[in-house]
Amino acid sequence: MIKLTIDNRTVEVEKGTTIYHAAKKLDIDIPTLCYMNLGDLKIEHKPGGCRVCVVEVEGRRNLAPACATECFEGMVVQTHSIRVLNARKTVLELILSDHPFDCLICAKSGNCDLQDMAIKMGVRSIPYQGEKSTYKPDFSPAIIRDMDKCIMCRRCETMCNDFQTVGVLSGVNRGFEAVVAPAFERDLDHSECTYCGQCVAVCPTGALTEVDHTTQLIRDLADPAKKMVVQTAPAVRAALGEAFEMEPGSLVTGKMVAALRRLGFDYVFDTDFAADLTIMEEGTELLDRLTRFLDGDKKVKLPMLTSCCPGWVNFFEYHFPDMRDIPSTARSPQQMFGSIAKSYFADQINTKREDMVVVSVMPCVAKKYECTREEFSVNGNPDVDYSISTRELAMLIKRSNMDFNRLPEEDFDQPMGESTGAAVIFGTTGGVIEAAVRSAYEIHTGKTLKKIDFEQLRGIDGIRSASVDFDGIEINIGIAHGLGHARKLLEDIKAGRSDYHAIEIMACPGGCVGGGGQPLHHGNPAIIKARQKAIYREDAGKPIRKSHENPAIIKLYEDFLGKPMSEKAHHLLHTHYFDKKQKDVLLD
Amino acid sequence: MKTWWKQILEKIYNFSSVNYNQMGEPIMTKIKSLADLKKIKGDLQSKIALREKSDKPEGRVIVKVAMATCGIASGSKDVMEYLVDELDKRNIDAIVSQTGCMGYCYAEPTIEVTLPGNEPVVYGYVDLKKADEIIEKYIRNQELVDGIIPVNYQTIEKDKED
Amino acid sequence: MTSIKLKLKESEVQQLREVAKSFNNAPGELINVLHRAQEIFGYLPAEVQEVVAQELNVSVAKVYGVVTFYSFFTMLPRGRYPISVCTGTACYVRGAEKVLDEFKRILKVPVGETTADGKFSITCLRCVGACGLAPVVMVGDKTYGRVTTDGVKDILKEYEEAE
Amino acid sequence: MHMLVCGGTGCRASASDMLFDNLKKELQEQGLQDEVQVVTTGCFGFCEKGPIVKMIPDNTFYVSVEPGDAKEIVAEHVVKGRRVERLLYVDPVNKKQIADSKGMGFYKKQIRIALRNCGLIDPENIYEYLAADGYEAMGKVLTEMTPEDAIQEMIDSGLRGRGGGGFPTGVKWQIASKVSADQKYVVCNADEGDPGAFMDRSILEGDPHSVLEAMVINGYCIGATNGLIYIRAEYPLAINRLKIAIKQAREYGLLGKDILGSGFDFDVEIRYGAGAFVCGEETALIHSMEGERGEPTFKPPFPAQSGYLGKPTNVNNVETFANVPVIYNKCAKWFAGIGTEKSKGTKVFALAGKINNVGLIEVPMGITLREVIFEIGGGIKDGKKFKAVQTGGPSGGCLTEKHLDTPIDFDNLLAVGSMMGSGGMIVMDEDDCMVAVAKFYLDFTVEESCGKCSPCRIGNKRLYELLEKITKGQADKEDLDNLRNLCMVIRDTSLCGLGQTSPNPVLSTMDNFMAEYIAHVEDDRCPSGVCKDLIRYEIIPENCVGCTACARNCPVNCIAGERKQLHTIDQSLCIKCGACLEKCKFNAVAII
Repeated sequence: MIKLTIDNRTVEVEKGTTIYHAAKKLDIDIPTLCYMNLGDLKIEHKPGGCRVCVVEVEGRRNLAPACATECFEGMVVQTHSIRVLNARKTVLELILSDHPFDCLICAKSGNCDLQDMAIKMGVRSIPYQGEKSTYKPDFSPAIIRDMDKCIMCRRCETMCNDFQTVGVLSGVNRGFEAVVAPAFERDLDHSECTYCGQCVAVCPTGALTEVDHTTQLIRDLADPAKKMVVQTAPAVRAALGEAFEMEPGSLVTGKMVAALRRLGFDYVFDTDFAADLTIMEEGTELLDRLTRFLDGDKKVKLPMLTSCCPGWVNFFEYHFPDMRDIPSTARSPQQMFGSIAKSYFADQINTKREDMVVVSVMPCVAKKYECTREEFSVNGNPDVDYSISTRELAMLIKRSNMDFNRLPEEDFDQPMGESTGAAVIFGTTGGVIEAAVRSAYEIHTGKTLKKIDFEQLRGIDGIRSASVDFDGIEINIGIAHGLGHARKLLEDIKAGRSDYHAIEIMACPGGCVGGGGQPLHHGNPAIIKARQKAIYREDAGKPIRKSHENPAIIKLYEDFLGKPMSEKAHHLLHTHYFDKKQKDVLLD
Repeated sequence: MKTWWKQILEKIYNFSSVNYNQMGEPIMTKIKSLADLKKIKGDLQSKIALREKSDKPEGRVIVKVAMATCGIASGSKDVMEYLVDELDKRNIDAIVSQTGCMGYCYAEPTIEVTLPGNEPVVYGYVDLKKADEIIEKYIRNQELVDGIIPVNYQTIEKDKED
Repeated sequence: MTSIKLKLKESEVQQLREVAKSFNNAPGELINVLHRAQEIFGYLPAEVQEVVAQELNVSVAKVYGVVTFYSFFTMLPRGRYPISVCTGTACYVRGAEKVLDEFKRILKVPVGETTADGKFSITCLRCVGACGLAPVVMVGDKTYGRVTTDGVKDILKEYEEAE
Repeated sequence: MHMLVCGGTGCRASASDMLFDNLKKELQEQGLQDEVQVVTTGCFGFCEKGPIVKMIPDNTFYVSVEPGDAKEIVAEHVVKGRRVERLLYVDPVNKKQIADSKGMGFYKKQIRIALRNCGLIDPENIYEYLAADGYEAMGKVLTEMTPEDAIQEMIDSGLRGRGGGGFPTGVKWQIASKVSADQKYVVCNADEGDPGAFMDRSILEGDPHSVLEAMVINGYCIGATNGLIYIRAEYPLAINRLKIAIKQAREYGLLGKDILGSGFDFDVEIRYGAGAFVCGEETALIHSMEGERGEPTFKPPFPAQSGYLGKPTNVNNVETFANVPVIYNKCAKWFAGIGTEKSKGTKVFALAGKINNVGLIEVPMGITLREVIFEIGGGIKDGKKFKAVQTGGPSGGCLTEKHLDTPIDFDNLLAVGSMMGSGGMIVMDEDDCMVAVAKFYLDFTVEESCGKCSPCRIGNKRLYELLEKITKGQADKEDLDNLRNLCMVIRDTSLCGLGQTSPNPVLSTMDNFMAEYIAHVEDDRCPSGVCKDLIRYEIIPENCVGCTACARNCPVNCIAGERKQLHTIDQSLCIKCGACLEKCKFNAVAII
């Protein structure tokens, strides 16, 4: 242990601790714009670049960055001496001198680390005026890059390269011209971007934001000719409350439904319904592949990989196109929902699909892209018209003058609001595979599970594995969240080192609870874990906790689809994947 | 450069242990110990002393051309080639070799001429005309010509033990 | 930065592959590979960077990030006679700026660009270490020392006549 | 007999031409013109005592010789063989007259250690290096010393890194030697980026083997078997000579397996830089060698603990390495006997700018700027007045008249607001505007900043913009305060050495030439007549003869006037290129 003094108070820390963390122990919050530590998720970003966290260390010539400087015995630190405050404020003024002053109309206003810092430091004027960096804004189907607002914290680069291993973003140019950009400063939709949105989730300013669909939504809601249908993903209910000053991990399912109804949706449904449907299809596919594999069919490929995460789908289409026959062909819950809503349900309410608008509320920005994929439309009419993020929903609720906290708890509409606990846990890493195991086990063995909770599949480690006894047959299950972890599993499969039968993959840390469309965690990993807990709480409280027992789903098959993997199901609920790897350089 | 290399080696060292391959490059033998190294050094030093004497008792003329970037940029390569050719043509027994920067960047190209029994003299701003003058006046007749650069440094003394 | 669209020939792609292979396709050799690639093509168009990325198994964004970091690498083809004016300190205090201005004035192109006929391009470089000859100008591999504004015309003439 | 008359600019300014003519005339009168030859030479580098006459072969050295002294020299020295005592150099210390130039302290001002072989041996010929004690130090260390002893010797020598930081080399080696690792690396930093410094290039071009030899020694000391030389791609000749040297050393078994039968293996590879000044910083250099953007990272961990590929790595500069073999050949005590208390040995400087003897010099630490500039460098070009000397490149500061007698070493330069840096020394005269000079350096820093940390990325840009405002006469006094505050903050908060030192050119010029800043800000005037926006060219009617030279050379045709008539400049069109001033032979164009 090391003893040091910070702001005249003594603290004892372990060797290797930085000043930043030592100060935290004394409840001294040293401001920073670039440092990010996502604890259990094993993501630490420590470039020492913003220089806002500088402190004075006795005996040192210059100021020290608290985030990177390790404590030593007898160290004497001042975190708010005149020298420090002046330097910190000047550095901030410099950053602001190269930043647009359009705070009032910025998408991040009120939720911006840079803005908060300017308020905290009491910046009232910018003495250093000069050239500002300007870049062409980049509008992709999911993410908007406005690099004029980039402060070079480079958190996005770490997420994109180190955590996701997608490698779309890199620091380019140098000096004043330095910025984070895709190759050749092309737009994101000309890159291999998976739209996972983790860059958006960690951006401290308005440089990276999601594409906004709220204006479109308000316009559609006001159109009496349109039947408005909304679906909400499981992870949304575990995070939406944060936008209304509730504790992280508050479950707001009922209030959310009430709010959506008040916004003017005709039908407030649940994506969970489609998640149960996904389990029916994907679970059946898994059992089918497993049985054939165990029977010695050499054509069957295992492990089977889940396919509900659009960021993940993009990832293997770009990086492992030759393995695109391994993932399940089942569409994601969002798309299954859209497909059923605009066929089965549209028939029920006698509405043409053109007159129905299906909106999804997702913890995700990649979903915005997913619903624009051509294969998910009929005659140019998309199954899901557009997707808004949890953040956008919160904004809409505020804009509509509702006091969210005082809204009553209401129930989803029927039939597509009916769901089970198995569907809810889709919102966290390990949830999809747990839901699949619950159903697959019972369907395969014909026995009822004694214990529904598969604790061995839960947790927060990047790669987890477990074996489940299917009545004498050991099924090996792998779980990865974060595309970097997924890459490792894929490389193992490619090299023939993998003995998994099924693998669940989610692109975002913690799964959808940590999605790119969720309220910003501002670098606090405890928030993601709290949401995860809330999800399991919701599951535990559900009367039905196995997808195949969902009565609305049973009815759907009876009335409409026939049975899982039927031709109709295949047509409406399954898909195929593309090789998006950049073709070899143009040849003559 | 290859021919120079060979020419210089043959002319300077006449080294019994050096054999040449078909490309005219010397075939090296590895030095196996410190004692070996010292022996070779002694050998080389006496050979250098010898080659500077040539077969004349008073010795040979030695010309070094500073061939670093600034020298070459100012034309020292042409000067060196000129000196090699002309000294040969004019039947002057001399060794011309290249060396690094002498430090007189302002006066490139620079060459150092050592006449037998004399202190080395450095000439600056040596173009072909100057080179010709140096050959004719200084090397042939020991007449100093304009453009001398006074040497103004000392080198480290040789170790006394050696 | 924009780059000129270029279609690579199969043989050129093969050449790049061999370069990468000679460095064991190791990501750590990126800069060495780029040096060789620039020697071959004269510059580093996007397509070349894409092949390099593929061969070394690094992201194209990273290759581009490296290319744009180092001033030695260029994505624009240079003129047939690339003019580099040294703007190191020694040259600066001996009038390099005036020499540079003179080149710009006569060729009517700014620094970093190539004349319309593709003949000359102007770049600045930082000290070639020939400070004794300041101000220094390089055209291709040839170094000109003690250049004056009057001398600029003569240098250009040498190359005008070469064609 | 020969008489060498200094024809350098300094001596010429004190009428050495006339002296030359007089000497010739006197010899002719005596009929000795065929026996005694009078020759003009380049600058002796002793302009303060010019004009200088040196007699050959007896090496008599006459100083401050006036044209009128010709008669006496010929009559006494040439005819009678007696020295003219009153013209001899008087040693400033013991007040004794010194006749033979070899005995003059002046010749001892330069000691060549790092440059010992440069200009003496053929760098492409290993034999010449071997004959000059080459690889003997390596042999001695590898076969007769333990790594611990060898490191101790290095520590005792007091050698400090010559790349700029001045960290004790032996200590650096010791740190790396104490970290246990399966692999370690020795890196030679040859990415010389300081504009105006070229000693590393010269050493590699003139004596590449000395660097290889030192790298093997370094490797043996810390237990590394791999060496990497990171060299600027803009140095083709140095690269070529290095390659030749590596090949030769391998062929002789001086690199490779079991060197000199010691059982120690070591080999060297070349890596190329690609034009980024910041890669002189060791962490940035290491990232660059790993194929990454050359962005520095926070230290600690130091490269000696975790460097190239995460392994302990010693990064030393070319000049540092060039000193190493000599230290083992001659012993640490000998080396420590040269220089000052805390800075041992010599330092190579690249003298450039408005100085007569532009070139490389190597002087013992502790020499004064005055000795370097006026005695070795031969004084200011064209007889102008000395104004400032910039040391340490973009990281250094501008020193003035009052610093001329400060002994040069690492700590003294730091104390007066400059830096040793890699040894660039740019001399400026009265025609240089110090605000413009500061702006020049900031322009460099802005271009070379890697952009990783905010103060350097944005701060230096703003510094540059403030300086631009000043040179355009658009700044007010508040800007000067902001300028200073910004300098302090950039220095205090930047991530690496580049940013931490980038304000030095501004701070030192503000400290030493505040009046110039004030003149720009308050009077909208550039006292040196450099800043284009604050000057105008005008024709002085009294001097103009109407020769039309200015009008003919004006690139924008803004000068009007008939032949033999007074010319005038149209200020609205003038681009202030100064061509008219250069061309006018009648002093009729002036900067106002």
